[in-house]
Amino acid sequence: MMSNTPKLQLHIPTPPGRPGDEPTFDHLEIPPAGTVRRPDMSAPEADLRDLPYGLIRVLDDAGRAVGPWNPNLSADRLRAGLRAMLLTRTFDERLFRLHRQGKTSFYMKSEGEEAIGACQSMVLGRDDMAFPTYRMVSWLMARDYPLVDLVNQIFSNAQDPLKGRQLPILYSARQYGFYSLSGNVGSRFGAAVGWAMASAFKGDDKIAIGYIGEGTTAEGDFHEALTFASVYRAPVILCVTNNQWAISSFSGIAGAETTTFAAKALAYGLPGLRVDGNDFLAIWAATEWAAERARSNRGATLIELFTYRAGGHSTSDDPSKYRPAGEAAKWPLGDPVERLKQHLVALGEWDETRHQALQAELTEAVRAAVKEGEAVGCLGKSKPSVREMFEGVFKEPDWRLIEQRRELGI
Amino acid sequence: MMSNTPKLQLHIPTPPGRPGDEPTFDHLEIPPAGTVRRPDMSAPEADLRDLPYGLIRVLDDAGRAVGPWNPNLSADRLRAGLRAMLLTRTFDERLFRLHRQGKTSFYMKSEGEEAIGACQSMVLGRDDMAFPTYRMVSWLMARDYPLVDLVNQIFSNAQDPLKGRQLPILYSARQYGFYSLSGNVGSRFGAAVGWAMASAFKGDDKIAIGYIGEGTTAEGDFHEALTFASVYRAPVILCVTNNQWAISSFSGIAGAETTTFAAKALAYGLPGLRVDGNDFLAIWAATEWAAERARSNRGATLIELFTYRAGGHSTSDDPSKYRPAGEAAKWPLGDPVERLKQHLVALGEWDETRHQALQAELTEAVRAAVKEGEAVGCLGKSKPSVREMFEGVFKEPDWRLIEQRRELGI
Amino acid sequence: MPTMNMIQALNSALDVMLTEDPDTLIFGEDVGYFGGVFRVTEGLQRKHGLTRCFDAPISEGGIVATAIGMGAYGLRPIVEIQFADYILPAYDQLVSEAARLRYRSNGEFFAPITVRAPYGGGIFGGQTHSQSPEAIFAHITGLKTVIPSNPYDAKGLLIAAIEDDDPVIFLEPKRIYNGPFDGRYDQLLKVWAGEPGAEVPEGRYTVPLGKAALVRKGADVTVIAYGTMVHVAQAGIAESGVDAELIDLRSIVPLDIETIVASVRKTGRCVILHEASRFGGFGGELSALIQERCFYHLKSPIERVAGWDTPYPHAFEWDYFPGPKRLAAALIRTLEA
Amino acid sequence: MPTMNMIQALNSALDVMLTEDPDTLIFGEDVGYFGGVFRVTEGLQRKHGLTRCFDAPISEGGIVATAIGMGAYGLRPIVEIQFADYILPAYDQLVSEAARLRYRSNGEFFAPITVRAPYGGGIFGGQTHSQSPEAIFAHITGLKTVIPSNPYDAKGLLIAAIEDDDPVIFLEPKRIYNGPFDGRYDQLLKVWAGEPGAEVPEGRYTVPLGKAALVRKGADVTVIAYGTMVHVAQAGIAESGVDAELIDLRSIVPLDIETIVASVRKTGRCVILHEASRFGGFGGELSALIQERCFYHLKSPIERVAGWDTPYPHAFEWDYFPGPKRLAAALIRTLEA
Ligand SMILES: Cc1ncc(C[n+]2csc(CCOP(=O)(O)OP(=O)(O)O)c2C)c(N)n1
Ligand SMILES: Cc1ncc(C[n+]2csc(CCOP(=O)(O)OP(=O)(O)O)c2C)c(N)n1
Ligand SMILES: [Mg+2]
Ligand SMILES: [Mg+2]
Repeated sequence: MMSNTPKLQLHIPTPPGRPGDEPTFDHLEIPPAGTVRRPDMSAPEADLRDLPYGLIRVLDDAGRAVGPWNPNLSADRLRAGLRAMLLTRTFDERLFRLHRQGKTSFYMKSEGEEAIGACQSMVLGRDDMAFPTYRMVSWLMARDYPLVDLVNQIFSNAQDPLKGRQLPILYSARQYGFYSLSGNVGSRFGAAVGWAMASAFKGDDKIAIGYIGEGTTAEGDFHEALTFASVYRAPVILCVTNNQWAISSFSGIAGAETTTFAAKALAYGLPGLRVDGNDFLAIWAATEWAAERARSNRGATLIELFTYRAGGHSTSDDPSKYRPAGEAAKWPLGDPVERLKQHLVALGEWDETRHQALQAELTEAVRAAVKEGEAVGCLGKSKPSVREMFEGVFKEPDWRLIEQRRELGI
Repeated sequence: MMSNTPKLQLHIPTPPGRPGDEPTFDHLEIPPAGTVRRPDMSAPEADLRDLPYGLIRVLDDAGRAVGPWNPNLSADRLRAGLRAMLLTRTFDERLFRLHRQGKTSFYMKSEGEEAIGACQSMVLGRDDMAFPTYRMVSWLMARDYPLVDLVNQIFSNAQDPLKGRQLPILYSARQYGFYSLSGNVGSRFGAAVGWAMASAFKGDDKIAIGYIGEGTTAEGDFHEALTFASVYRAPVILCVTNNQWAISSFSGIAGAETTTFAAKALAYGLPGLRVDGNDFLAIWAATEWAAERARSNRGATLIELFTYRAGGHSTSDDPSKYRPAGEAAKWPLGDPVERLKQHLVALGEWDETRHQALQAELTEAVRAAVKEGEAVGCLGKSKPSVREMFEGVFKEPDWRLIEQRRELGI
Repeated sequence: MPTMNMIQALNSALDVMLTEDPDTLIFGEDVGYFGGVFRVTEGLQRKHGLTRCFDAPISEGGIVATAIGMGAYGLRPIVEIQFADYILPAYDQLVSEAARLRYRSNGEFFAPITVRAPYGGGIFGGQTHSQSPEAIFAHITGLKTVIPSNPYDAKGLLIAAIEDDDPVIFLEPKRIYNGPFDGRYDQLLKVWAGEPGAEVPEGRYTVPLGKAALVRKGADVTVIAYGTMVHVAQAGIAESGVDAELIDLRSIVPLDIETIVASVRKTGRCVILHEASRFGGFGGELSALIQERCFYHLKSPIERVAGWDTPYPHAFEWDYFPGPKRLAAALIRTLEA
Repeated sequence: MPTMNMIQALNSALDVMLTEDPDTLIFGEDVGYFGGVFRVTEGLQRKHGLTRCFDAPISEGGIVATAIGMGAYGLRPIVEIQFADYILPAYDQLVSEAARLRYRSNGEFFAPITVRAPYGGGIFGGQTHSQSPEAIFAHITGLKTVIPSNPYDAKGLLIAAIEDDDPVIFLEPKRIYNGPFDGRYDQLLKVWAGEPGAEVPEGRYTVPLGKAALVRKGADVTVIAYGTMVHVAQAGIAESGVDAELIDLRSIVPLDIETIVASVRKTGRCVILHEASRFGGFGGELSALIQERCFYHLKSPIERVAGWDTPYPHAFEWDYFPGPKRLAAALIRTLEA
C-alpha cells in the first residue's frame, strides 16, 4: 500500500502537429526497403513474433524492387495494378467534384490508399470475398466493375443497383467479391470470419479478406472477429488499413502510441505482418503469403497496411481544421500511384507518354460514365420507384409494408 | 490465385480429455518456480515481451519461496492470507450445502481460486477499487466483511444489504473496495478503467483492479477496456482469471490453443504477466509490481492468473458431464490453500495443530453467521418490504413507479 | 405420437434440420459436447459431428457476426445465446447487420440466421436471467421474433424459423421448458406429458410464422398473450370466471393482426398480458394497433397486465411476475368498466 | 439575451458545466481538438484543457463503460456518440450497467452520466445517419431519455441532464441544429435567429426533465411530438386548418403524463407524430397510455403518424419522413371520424 509520488495524472494522446505547425513524421521509424526477413508461410506463430514490429517494404526510394518479399510480378500485372489505381483516383476526383456541385449527398475518396484494394483484388480469386471499408473502390476498379453502376449508386437514381436504399458509395457487388458496405464501421469484420468459416465448413476453397480502419480497431467487433478467426483457424486475411487518421483523431487515440496495429495479432496467436501500404509489391507479397497460409488450413493472418489518408475523411470534412497543412506531401512512404509508376518506368515498362495516354483514357471513361449516370439523373432528379422503399425489408413484405405502401398511394 | 490442396476444413478445438478419459495436463508446459526474470517495473514495454510466455512462480514443490519474484512477506501477512483463503473455502462449502437444502436459489464457489482475491485484497489499499468476478468473495474475506451480511444477501432476506434485488452472491460493497457485481460477465471490465481514469483525472492516488474470466476475454468488453487503459495510461491492473473452464467450455474455445492470455497485453503495448494463480506469493509479487507501475503513472498491466476451477461452475452445474473425473487432483499447480499452508509450515510459522484450530474457529464463525441469517429467514421465508422493489430504479421514483406500487397495494 | 417437453421438442427440431439440411449448423456457448445449459442441443454433436454443433467463445456479438457471415455464404446457421439477457452485446450485429443486409444490398446478401435464446422469468434467476426483451426486437425493421408456448409449436416454429430466409429471434420461455406454468407458484409443478401441445411428431413439420393460435374461444373479452403468459392467461381467465377469448400470438413479427382484430371486434374488450416491464413494452404496440382498428367496437379501455417498470427483482419475483390474479382483476375491471 | 442556434446552445450548456463543476468532463469520437463532427464541443478543449474534453477511441461500448466507471468514482461524465445510429454497440453497457447499477447495488454505486447523440433524419444521411432509436431506451427501466426541440430547451435540458444523478440519453435532432425544419423540404432553409426558443441566456439555467411544453393551445385535437417533429407538427396543424393543441414532450422518460392526459381529455382526439418507424415505436406506448387514461373522452381513434416500417431509405427520404401533409391528413381524418 504505497502512496503516490507524484500524483496520478490522466494522459491524453496528442499528435505531433496541429494546424499551423510544421508537419513531421520524425517520430516514426521507417526501415529501408528489403530489410524484413520472409519466413516460410508455414512457420509456427512463435517464430513470427518479430514481424509485427518491422515494416515489409519492397520498393526502395529509386523504385527498385528489393529484398526477400519481392513478388517478381510481370509488367502486365504491374500495369493492370497501375491502371486500377489511377482509375480509382480519377473517379474519386470527379465524383468528389460532383458532390460539390450538389449532384449527390455524400462522397468519400481513397486518395493515397488506392494500392490496397487494387492489389489485393488482383491477388485474391474471383470466388473469394472481400469485406471492405468505404475506402476500397479500387477493389472494384481492378475487376472492371461497370463505372456507370457506381455512378448510378452514387446518384441514387432510377438505375441505382441498390435501388436508392443506401448512402452513396456504400456499394454491394457480390459477383465481384465485394460484400455489402454499411455506415457502421467495423461491424462486418466478424462476418468475414464467418464467411471464411462457412467455406471451411463446406470443404470449399474460398477464402475471405476483411478490412477495418486503424481507428475502428478499438471496436469490440475487431477483437471478436480475431478471436473467432483464431479459435476456429478460419481461412481469412484480416487487414487493418492504418491511414493514421480517423476523421480528426490521430492514430494515437486508437493505441498507436504504444505499439503497432500488426502487434494486435499476438493477442490471438496469429501472424501479424506490418506492410508498407503504399507499396503495391509489398502488399502483393504479404497478401500472397497470408492467402497461402489460409488456403493450406493454417488459419488467419493479420496485416497492417501502413498508409496515409491523403484527403479529407469525406465530403463532410475539412482536414485543415485538425492537422498540419502539407502533411500528406511529407509522408515518407509517398504516393502509391507515383511509386508504382516509378517502378514501371525504372523497369523500362512504362513512360510518361504512356502514362498520359492512360490518364486521358481513364478520364474519358469516367466522363462517359458520369454522363450516362447524369442522363438517368442525379440525386433528387431521378430515383427508383417508391415501391422499392418497401421491398427487401423481408424476403416477402408483411401486411404492414403492404398497408403502408397503399397508404402512400403506390 | 492458387487453389487448395487439401480442401479447407473447419477446426473445432477439443480438450485433451472428456468424461471417461484419464485426466492429463501433459499439453501444458509448467516451468519450475523461480525461473522467470523480474525486470524493473519501470522498464519499457518493448523490454518485457517475453514475460507473457513465461509463468511467474515463487513457491516450489517443497513450499520454499524462490527466485527474483519472492515478495519476502512477514509470517503475519502469510497467516492473514491463509485465514482469508480458508474462510472463503469454509464459507463456500457451507453455503453450497445450504443451496442443496433449498435455502437459497443459487450459489457459486471459488474453490481452487481463493488465493487471487485474498492476496490482491491485501496488496491493494483501502481506497482502491476492485471490479471483481463472482468468484472473488475472498477479497471481502481478507477485509473482514461481516459474514452475516453475505448470508443475508444470499438469502435475499429482510436484512439483505442489497434489498432482495440481486441474485445471491452478486454482492456490492463499496466500503470494502468491491464494485457491484452483475450476472453479465465482462461488462464491468471497462468500468474499472473508467474508475482508474477518474482517479488520474482528479490527481488522486487510488488505483483500480479489474477481473475477467478466461472464457470472457472473448467479449468485446475485454478489448475495449484494454484499449482505453492503454490509450489513456490508466492506473489500473487488469486480471484474467484463467481457471481453464468457462462452464463446460475448455479454455481452447477462448483461444488458449494458440497463445497465452497474458500475451493479449502485447496487442495494447502493455506489460503482460503470466502468474501461477495458486501461488499466494507469486500473485503478491506480480500485483505489487503492477500496482507500483500504475501508481507511478506508467499505466496498466495485464495479469493472467493461471489456476484451475476445482469445483463446478455453479449450483446449476455438474462438471462430471463434460470433464474427466479427478482432473482437479491432477492439476500440477496444486491447491492454493495447501500450498500456502505448506510454505508457512516450512518456514516454521505454522503447524497442523494451529491449522486445525483455525479451521475450527472459521467453521464456527460461518456457522454463527448462517444461524444469524437463518434467524432472519432464508429465501422465501423472509424478504425486504415489497416497497424496495420500486426503490432505486431512479434516484427518485417517477409516477409510473408510484402508481404501480399503489396498484400492488403498498 | 411421442410426448415431448419443450426442450425435447426443440432438440428434435434441431435434429431434424441437421439431418435434412447439410447447410445447417449450430453454435453457441456450451452447446457442443455438453449440449447447452438447458440441454436443448444435447446429443447433437455426438450424432451429427463436431462441425455441426459446437461451442463458441463467450462473445454474443462475435457469435452473431459469425453467423451472419455464414448466412451470407449460403449456410443456415442456428445460434444459441445462453440467456436472452445476454443478447444485448449482439444487438448492434442484429440491428445494423442481420436486419438490414438484405435491404441495403438489394438482396445480394441476406442473413437466414436463427438466434435462439431462453427467455423470461419465473425461475428465480434475478435481474439477468429473467428478462423479456422482445420489444427491442419488434421495433427493428427486418427482424422477425417468435415466442412459442408449447412443445408442438416450439418444434414447428423453430423449423419454420430455420427455413426462413430472414433473421429470426427465437425466444424460448424457459419457465415452461419442462412443463406448463400458469403463474400459481405455490402449486405442484406440472410436466408436459398429457398437456395440450405435448404430442409432437418425430419428423419435420412447420408451424408458420405469423399465424396466431386461438387457444380458447370466448365472447366477452379478448386476452392476448405469448410464451409462458398463455398459461397464466388460462389460469387467470378461469379464476375470473369471465368468458374470455385467448389468443396466443406465437410470433410478434410477423404479427397476426387479422386474428387479433377479428376477436376484439367480436368481444369489444381486450386485455394484453406480457412478462416484460410495461412501459415501452410490446403491449403498447398491440394496444395502439387494436385501438386504431377496433375503436368503434371497444366497450372499455384495453388493459395491459405486465411486469412493473423496475428491473427484474430477485426476492420479489412473485410480486413482479404478472400472475393469474392480476389478470383476473383486469378482466373483471374490463368487463365492469 | 443572445440568440443561439441549437449547436451553440448545447455548446454553451457544456461550457457552463465545465466551468461550474470540476467533476464534469467530456469525451467521445472527435470531440476534442476538432470539436465534434457537428461542432457541438468546439472550443471546449482549448478553453478548459486537454483532460476536460478529449477524443475517444472508436468504441461506443468502451466510451460508455469508461463513463460508467468514472461516474461510479464520483465524476459526472458527458459522452458524445457521433450518431445515434452508432449507440447500439454501447446498448449492453447502457442497459445492463448504467441503467441497473443503482438498483442492484442498493445505491452504493450509480451512473450519473449523460450520453449525447445527434439523432433523426432529414439530412440525406441514409440508413445509418438518420435513425431515431428512442423506443429502445424508453423501455429500459433506469434510463431517462430527453429530446429537445429548440435551443433554449436544448441548453436547459442538457444542464438538467448533466446534473441528474441517473443516466440520461440525450438525443439531439440534428436536422434542427442550425434552424427549425418543418418538413417542407422544398422551401428555403430557416435559421434559428428570430424563431421561438432561439433566445438563450448565457449562464446556467435548467429546463426540468419530465415537463412537457404546451406549444400551441387548441380545442379539437391534441398533437404529441418531440424533437424535429414539433416543427413539422406546427406546419401540419397550419396546413390542416384544425384547431389543434400541440404538446412537445421534451423528455419521454420521465414522461409528463399529466399534461398529455389533461389535453386529450379536453380535446377528445389525439395524433402522435414521430420520425422512428411506427411498429413498436414510442407512439405505441403513448397511444396505449392515452387510451387507458382517456378512453371515455376519446371521440375518435388515436392516430400515429410515423416513419414507415422500413429501414431509413436514402433516395426516398421525403417519402419516408412523416411530413406536414401526412399529419394534416391524419388531423382531418381524426376530426371527421
Ligand atoms: C460504429 C460507428 N461509430 C462511429 C462512426 C462514425 N465514423 C465514421 S468513419 C469514422 C472514422 C473511422 O476511422 P478509421 O477506422 O481509421 O477509418 P478511415 O476513415 O481512416 O478509413 C467514424 C468515427 C461509424 N460510422 N460507425
Ligand atoms: C454476457 C454474458 N454471456 C454469457 C453468460 C453466461 N455465463 C455465465 S458464467 C459463464 C462462463 C464464464 O467463464 P469464465 O469467464 O471463464 O469465468 P469462470 O466462470 O471460469 O470464473 C457464462 C458463459 C453471462 N453471464 N453473461
Ligand atoms: Mg484511419
Ligand atoms: Mg474460466
